[in-house]
Amino acid sequence: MSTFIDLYNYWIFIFLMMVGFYIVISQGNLVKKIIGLNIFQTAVFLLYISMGKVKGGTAPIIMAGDVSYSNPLPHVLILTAIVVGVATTALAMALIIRIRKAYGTIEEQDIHEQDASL
Amino acid sequence: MISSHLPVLQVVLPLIAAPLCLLLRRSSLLWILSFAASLAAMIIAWLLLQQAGSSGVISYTIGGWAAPWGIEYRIDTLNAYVLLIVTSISTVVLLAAKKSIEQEIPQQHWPMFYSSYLLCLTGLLGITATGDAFNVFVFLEISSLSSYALISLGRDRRALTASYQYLVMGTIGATFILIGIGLLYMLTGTLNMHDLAQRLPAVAQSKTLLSAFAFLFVGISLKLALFPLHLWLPNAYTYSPSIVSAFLAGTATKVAVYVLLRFIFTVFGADYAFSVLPLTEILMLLAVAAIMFASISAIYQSNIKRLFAYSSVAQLGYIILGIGFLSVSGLTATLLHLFNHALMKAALFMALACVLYRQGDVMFSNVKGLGKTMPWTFMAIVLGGLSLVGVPLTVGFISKWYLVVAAIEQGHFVLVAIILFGSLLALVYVWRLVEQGYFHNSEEDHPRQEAPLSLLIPTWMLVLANIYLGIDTSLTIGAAEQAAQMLLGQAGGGSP
Amino acid sequence: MKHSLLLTALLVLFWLALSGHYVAFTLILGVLSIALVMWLNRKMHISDEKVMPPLLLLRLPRYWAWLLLEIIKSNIHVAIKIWQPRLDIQPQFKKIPSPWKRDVTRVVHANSITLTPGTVTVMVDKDTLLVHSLTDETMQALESPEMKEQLEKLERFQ
Amino acid sequence: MINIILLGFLAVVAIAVAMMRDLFAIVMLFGIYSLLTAGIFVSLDAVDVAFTEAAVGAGISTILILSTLALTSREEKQPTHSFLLPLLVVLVTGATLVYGTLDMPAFSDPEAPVHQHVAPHYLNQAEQETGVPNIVTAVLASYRSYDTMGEVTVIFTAGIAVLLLLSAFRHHEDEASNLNDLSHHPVLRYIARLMIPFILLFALYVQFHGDYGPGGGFQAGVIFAAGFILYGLVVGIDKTRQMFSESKLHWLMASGLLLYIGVGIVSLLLGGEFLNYNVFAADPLKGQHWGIFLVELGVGITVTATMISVFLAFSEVRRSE
Amino acid sequence: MWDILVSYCSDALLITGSFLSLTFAIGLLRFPDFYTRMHAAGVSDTLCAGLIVLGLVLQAGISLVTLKLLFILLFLWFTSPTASFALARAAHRAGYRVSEQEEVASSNS
Amino acid sequence: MILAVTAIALLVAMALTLVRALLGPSIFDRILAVNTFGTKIVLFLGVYGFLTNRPDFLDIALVYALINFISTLAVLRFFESGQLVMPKDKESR
Repeated sequence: MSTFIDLYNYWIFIFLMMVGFYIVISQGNLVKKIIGLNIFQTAVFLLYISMGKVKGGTAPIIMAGDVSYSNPLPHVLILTAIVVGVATTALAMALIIRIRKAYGTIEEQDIHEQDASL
Repeated sequence: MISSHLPVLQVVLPLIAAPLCLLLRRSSLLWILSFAASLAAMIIAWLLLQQAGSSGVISYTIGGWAAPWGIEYRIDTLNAYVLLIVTSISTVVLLAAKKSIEQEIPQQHWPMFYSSYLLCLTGLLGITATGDAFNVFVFLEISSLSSYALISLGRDRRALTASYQYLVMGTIGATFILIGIGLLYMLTGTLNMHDLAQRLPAVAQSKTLLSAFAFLFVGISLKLALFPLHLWLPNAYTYSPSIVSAFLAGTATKVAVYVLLRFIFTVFGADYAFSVLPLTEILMLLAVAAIMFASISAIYQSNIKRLFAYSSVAQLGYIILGIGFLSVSGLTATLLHLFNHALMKAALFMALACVLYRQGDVMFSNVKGLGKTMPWTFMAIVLGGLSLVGVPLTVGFISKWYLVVAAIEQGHFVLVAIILFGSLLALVYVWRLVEQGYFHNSEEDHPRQEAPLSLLIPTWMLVLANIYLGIDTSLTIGAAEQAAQMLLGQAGGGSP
Repeated sequence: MKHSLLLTALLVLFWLALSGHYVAFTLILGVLSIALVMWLNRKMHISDEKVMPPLLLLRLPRYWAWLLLEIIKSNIHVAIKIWQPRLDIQPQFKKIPSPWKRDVTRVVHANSITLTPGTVTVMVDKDTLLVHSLTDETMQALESPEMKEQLEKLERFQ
Repeated sequence: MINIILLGFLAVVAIAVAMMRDLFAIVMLFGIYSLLTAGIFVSLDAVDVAFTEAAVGAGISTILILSTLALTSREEKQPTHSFLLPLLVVLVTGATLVYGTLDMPAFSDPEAPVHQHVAPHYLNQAEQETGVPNIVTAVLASYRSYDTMGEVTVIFTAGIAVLLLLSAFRHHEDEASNLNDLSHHPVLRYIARLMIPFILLFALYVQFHGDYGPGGGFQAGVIFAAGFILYGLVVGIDKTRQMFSESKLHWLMASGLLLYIGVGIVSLLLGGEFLNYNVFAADPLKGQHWGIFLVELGVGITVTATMISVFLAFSEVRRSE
Repeated sequence: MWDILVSYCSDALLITGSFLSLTFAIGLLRFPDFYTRMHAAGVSDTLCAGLIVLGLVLQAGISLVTLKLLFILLFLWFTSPTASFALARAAHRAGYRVSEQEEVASSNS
Repeated sequence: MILAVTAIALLVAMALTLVRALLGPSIFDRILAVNTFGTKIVLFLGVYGFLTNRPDFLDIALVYALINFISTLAVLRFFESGQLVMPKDKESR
């Protein structure tokens, strides 16, 4: 039982990850895929951040007094990862606009049909 | 003084050139700057290989912070070898790039194109040079993002969807890698690969470690286009501009293979990787499937770029097969083929760039009678193809030879048969090309119209390298064997 | 000019409130930052608008106090409506006059209406506002002479 | 406890996103998702990360997706292909992770290995070694500054990629309709003009106070860009473009990255390792201070310029062929 | 004595603020169409936000935090009605009318 | 204590807002919910800062207070310029 509570946090992240991942691989709409990708990535970010949490700790900005701090390293890593996520999203959106211009649709299936009919 | 900073300069030099490219207005300077940066990187890689060969591991602490706290560059023979592959392919490709780019890419995009190209190079070099697991992820994303942009520049609209598909799969792969790295960090509290290697044996029993390994393996396999996760590769190589195809085919997947090797052998240790999971069987199964499936697919393609893209998937099968043997000759075969495949694919895609330059497309119909109209180009394609088949006196033969030796050593005679059968399949698709080129005449009577020399010479440089290194093997085999021994030496978990 | 000075003063106050580190280095950065913002402001033609609304608003504490009272009153009104077991609301659109010479008065008018619960400005036209109201009462409050009076004072204020 | 509730909300939103068809609604829900994530980050002590999420979520990502929808279409079609295979893949992935969790250290356990090895050094030494009380900034801009350089490069790369993709599709001057801004709304115009100076100043504060509190170059860059995005939305894209011509933006994008690399090169020339700030001054702490300051400035410049040019690129795409 | 008074005041403000925030959230659910919900939601945050922020201000005492809190409140009071107005206008322009049925309205929104 | 109560009240209010966002029915209801949610998060962050004795984290609340309304303006802009209507209409433009 105690494992359940100890790991509950992780399991929610895993659930989120799965939902995001499912959206990416099952949906045909290009924009929605990217949103799924974002959810997937955010879940991973949460996983990292939660492993840095220390019980009774506080944010790793040094204050006066005897305080315990949470682990700063995951925060640094995830800062970078968020930036990478934004960059990927921006690029993907630009690609989607171009695809829409070239094909007139942003549904994967329609695109496949158009390509196949060539 | 400079020599001690080589590891970081290796990556930083092309990186500086990238924003400078954006600022340059004169297009002739653009090419000169890019080429110079790439050439300098190649020279540095060469020097690093010498240094690593003589003094073992070169460690460079960035920012002056000692290893597990700061980021460390750790160059050994393996890194340096891969760095040399990447930089030399990039340099030769750039040498040819000018004409092809002038034709395929609108002028307003040149600064950004060269910038992206250099960023891609930077990313690939950064992945290879670093000794920090998270740093791998960051540079992986640099190279990925820039390659999405490069691929999308293809003139066919399918380049866009290819790029999108690659983006989605690549990001999934990168996120899997991120999960894997996160789990490793969770177990050990460190991100430095060397430090990880020393701390992981203590937690070898952990289920978390196993799932970290699974995520890293799948994530890297996505980037590596290991069968059946290769779906992004054929489209990406087919529709991107020809220079980009040549560059990516020669470098991107090779670096991914390197990352796989690094994680399996250095971080997890061969003992762990091969004892906990039936990795030998998994790798061999996937490799055989890749060889068979992709080679057969290649035979049925009508677009020649696509044909060679499928052949790349098959060749990656050979590369992976070598890892599965877990022996010096197997790994040597892997590393040799890493180099050799980069050489032949870059040569082939550059020859295709020549064809594209004159014909505007690379369908089978464009090749008809090419043996007469573009004899040198077509000769390059044929020689590259023969190297792909593994005909003696080409580099392809050397790596296949080592692979067969490794298979025989361990008594896997079925695999020997499969390797030979794979070569046979390769012979079939290369023969289809030869037949079109020499024994069919083009419908229209094209005058003899060879590709411009600036494209042809770099192509032939690669073709000749294919042959020269197939005859004088001391250079590549030496480095490959050294690296393979080093990897297996680490298999015991000890430090080199 | 007067407005630029006032805006600068506000920005200085904002910086001091945020910073909390009053050493030479951050103070210099603060001065540079404010200078940069003011420069960009000028480039964006933000403060050469004839009347700067923030400054006008800040010079009208009486209006603020009156508005605050109105907000509280209507908050209570709407809160009661929400808790009533049976919904007793009369949602309606209405155009109300807003005959102000200056845009800024109309902006204040419109935003004040929106700020008070129960009424929302939907459209701002030349001299009318289209308002949506939750109940008859809230609508009546808008048309009360009191609001007009307050706004007239605002209009005269320079 | 609080984060468990917030996580529950998050799960609900994620499911809703998966089930909805209206992309516009999905984007809005995604906005809530981002807000919740920021809340969770704060409750897990990751204030810097929450700050980033807040800046990105409120300032740029929603607007980018909205612009994309405006240029494409709103409704998603009903997918017709089978959902079994994806479901299987997802379940296998999830199962692998759940299996992995079984041996994980308990959540927020101070004895977990993550808190034992590298991190204590940062927490105990970083302030003495770098003079920065915000450990996240210290690690980000000094210990792992090379990663951060990679991060700026990623942003730069994405900026170039977006320009490569979209710049050929810019509308011409005469096509610019007066409808694409909100300048005829007095309310919006006044409020935007009132807010912009404060947004910009706040961004600069975030830029320069990353040492002491949450924030730093990246967040500052995004907020600064958000100020101009607001300007562009309300006053007009054309006016914003007049302020930031393409070449000026290119120049800014490149100069931020070059500044970052330049700091590394200078430290190399002064005899230290790449990005070793200690060599900048006789007193290593002073050197660190300058190094971190310059590097963060580089990040801020590149991020601002990239975000603005990405926004402009998206806004200027011709709608009709 | 003063301290106790202040802390009571702060508590009272916070409690009222919380109560209002709940009230308007319920209104958001209960009201029948978009415009009426609008009255319940975004706009009313102004008072509820004001009360809670003032409650916090009293807790913080006179310090920089106070100023920061007041700035937050100020900005909320400027941006929140603006956003509401923008939203109402967008809805109105898109043809969303109260008189029409919900389904019709949402389909042509 | 009172702070905790306030935080919980805000969480409940968030939950109710979330329900509205999920139910819709019109897109504007959802945007409205997002907006309200933003204000709630601002307040929550403020209260949480005091709850954990780190009121210096108000900066995050300040970010939202300053820039969260921009995306709502963006929505209006796209409606004004007729970009966010049904795809059919757009083709004919």
